[in-house]
Amino acid sequence: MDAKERVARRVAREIKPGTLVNLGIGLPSLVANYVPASLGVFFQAENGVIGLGARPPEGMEDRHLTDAGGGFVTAVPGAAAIDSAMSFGLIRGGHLDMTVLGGLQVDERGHLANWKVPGKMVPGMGGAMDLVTGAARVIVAMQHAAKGQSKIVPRCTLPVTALRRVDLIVTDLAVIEPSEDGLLLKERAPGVTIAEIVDATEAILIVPDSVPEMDLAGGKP
Amino acid sequence: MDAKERVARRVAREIKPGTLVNLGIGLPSLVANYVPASLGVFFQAENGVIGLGARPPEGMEDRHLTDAGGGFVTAVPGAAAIDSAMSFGLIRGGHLDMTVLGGLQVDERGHLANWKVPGKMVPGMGGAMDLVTGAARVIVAMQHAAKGQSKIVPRCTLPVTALRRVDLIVTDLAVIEPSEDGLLLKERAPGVTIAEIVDATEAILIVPDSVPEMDLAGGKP
Amino acid sequence: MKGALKPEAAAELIGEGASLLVGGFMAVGSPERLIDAIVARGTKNLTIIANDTAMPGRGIGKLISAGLVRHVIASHIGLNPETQAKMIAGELTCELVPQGTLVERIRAGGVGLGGVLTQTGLGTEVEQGKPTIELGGKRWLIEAPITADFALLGAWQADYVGNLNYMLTAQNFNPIMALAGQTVIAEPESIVPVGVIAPDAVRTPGVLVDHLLIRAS
Amino acid sequence: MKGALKPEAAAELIGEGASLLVGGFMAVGSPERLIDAIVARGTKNLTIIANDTAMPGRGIGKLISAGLVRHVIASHIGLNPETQAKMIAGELTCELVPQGTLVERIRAGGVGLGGVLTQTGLGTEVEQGKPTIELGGKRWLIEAPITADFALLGAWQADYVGNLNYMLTAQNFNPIMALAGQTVIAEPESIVPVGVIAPDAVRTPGVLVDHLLIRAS
Repeated sequence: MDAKERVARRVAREIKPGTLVNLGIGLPSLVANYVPASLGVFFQAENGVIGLGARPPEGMEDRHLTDAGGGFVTAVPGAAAIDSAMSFGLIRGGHLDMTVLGGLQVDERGHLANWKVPGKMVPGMGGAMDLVTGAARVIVAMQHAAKGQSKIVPRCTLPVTALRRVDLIVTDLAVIEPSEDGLLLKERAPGVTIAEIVDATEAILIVPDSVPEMDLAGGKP
Repeated sequence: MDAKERVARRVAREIKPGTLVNLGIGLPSLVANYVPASLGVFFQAENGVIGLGARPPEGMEDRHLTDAGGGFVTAVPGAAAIDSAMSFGLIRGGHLDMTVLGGLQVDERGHLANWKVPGKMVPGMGGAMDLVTGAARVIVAMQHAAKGQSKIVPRCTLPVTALRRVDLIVTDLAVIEPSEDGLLLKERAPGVTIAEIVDATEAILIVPDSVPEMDLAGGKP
Repeated sequence: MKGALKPEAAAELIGEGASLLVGGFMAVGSPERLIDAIVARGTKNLTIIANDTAMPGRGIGKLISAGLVRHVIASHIGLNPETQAKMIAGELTCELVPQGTLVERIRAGGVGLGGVLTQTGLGTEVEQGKPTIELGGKRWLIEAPITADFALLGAWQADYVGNLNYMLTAQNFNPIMALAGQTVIAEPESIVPVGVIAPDAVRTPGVLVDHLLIRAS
Repeated sequence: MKGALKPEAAAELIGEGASLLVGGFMAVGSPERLIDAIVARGTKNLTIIANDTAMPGRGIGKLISAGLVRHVIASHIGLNPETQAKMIAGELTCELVPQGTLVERIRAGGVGLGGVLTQTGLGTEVEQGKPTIELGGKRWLIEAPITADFALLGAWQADYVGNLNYMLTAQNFNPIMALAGQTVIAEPESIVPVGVIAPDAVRTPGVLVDHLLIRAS
């Protein structure tokens, strides 16, 4: 099981039956693979569909049905097509139960930076600021470090995406819960020690007596 | 031709081809009778239809299709059903080319009062304030006087509907155009003299040298 | 969507003093069976937010006649003489709101906006006591968002996951109110299998709907 | 609705320096033939307001590649490296707006509201230079309405009076932009007789549409 699969499987455990969930492009989009259909979850693509499905069969792609990354998708039975105002009305109005987003940095305040690297990458925030501000629950799914640098930092050096404290960080090494007191280490990846996590984390972690291993079974069926 | 028909026929002359028009309940709703179908006008009922048609054939009324007064209507070919947010978005956003409303008073500033008689009639403003504020053109269609009292007054004594100066007043006696300088007498009803109009009007009227008779042929075909 | 409820069970969810957004325009598009169940249960001190209070014997008019309503927020009450009589008698209070402002305030509440900036009502009684702001060289009235404990909707079709559509002018406030109720209960005229309402025909996504009323027997 | 225009005739309506709302999300739902006609005509100094600038060779990307765009208002330009390169080279300027704020600003412009009160962007670079207001115990960013000289829409069907509907995610910004263009030009995939699009299937009423693009030959 590679690092990304581990993260996706663990995030899938957070998804509750019958909820509305938005998955960011990249790593977060893999989460859908581990959510059983029996859960009755609807995935939203913010470009305008509730009930996003898997990739279409080869040769059956429709250019009127894509996800927020522009890739061909399908729609599940019971899907609804919506315009951008309704789509972000759902997000901003608190109707979206969960969003799973990638991250460049998360800091000890729980602030996420994921939209800009000044001077290097200025793609625009797309829907990220609305998602982090409005979703009932925000989960950051990312690699613990990039190019040897911890992505969990004392204070974001990159521009933040919102003032809102994210609810959970899931990485290939650990599950961390930002709280009023700081970053609480909740779980570790199988075979990874607390010391290894602390060592790989630039931010201060609050380490409780017991840190269980992640459950990687995927979404609860 | 009774007084109401005279007003309705004259207002119909104001309606331009291919426009979107909202007619208030009561006298204003009669205007539709004098607008030829060839004009391609769409009538809006603010409760949610663009393309309001005449009364349905007996026994074919549908309880899902009524006008803003709650009466059964039809929809013309090319009609669109819209929700209240879109309906008032069209009104407030300047997409409504004309509204024709009844009036209790209009004053020398061109301010309309048509929603409340304190202590007597407190029905609520419904869509009137939005219509007067937002429509591209506002025409007041009413009797010149009620119970012997002029409805065209120096200053509204009843609560006004909006700060916006209405564009035209059409009564059974006269056509009057509110302007920055005051109320300009534009036309008189057939057989009615200027003196009679001035006499029946509590407000000061600006009377030009020539005041032609109203054209009561109805909408231009 | 949690499933279909009998009208009595739906009415039981609604406690005394609850605030209810109720769809419909002069009772067209109002959830009549749900309203009947509330009347039967006699839930008092309700706040009703709706375009109007219909007329005696129809839609919201039945709640008014039964004396269950303490406060009304509406654009028009003129066609229900009982509402006016009870207001004059001090049995209920009434906030009158321009219709376009009302729907936009409900939308703002539903989509997480802080208020509505409109020119409707400026210089009239509607402005009294409200903040205004100068933006873009114009003055705007700031109107507050509206949400409620419940949204009670009348719909045309629902499918098994709660997707709704509406019929002609029975649509009116319903799809906007679906956004702004803490709990959303929809009374459709028919309930159809998933797929019968095509994605582009859905006007209210099922994710907004908590309960459907079971089919009329 | 004034009738159907050839793409060249539609492009001629658009003068140098015009502002264009362009529907589409990564070119899905964008009016491609209309864009091709603008590129062929070479109308310069355009301001483009859209969710994104697509990618080279598709949708708005073709306007960018042709060097016709002076200013972009968008939520995302990351998948079009030419937009970023031209921005760095100083050939165009770019205002980045959160996607939900962008669509709501366009809606506000289209429906006559004075601005948008949102929490999105508070405490970020997006807040800089903008007014905020305290309402209901929370702080809100005041974002300005957006309108433009033209709205260029991609639609699925149009009928002879200009009523439009859309297909799945090709809908996106199109119905909102239809409200906010001084002149609205729609490029439907097919044009059908009046009545083929039922009243409840209309997403953009024809009264908002000034011109249709004639059918593709």
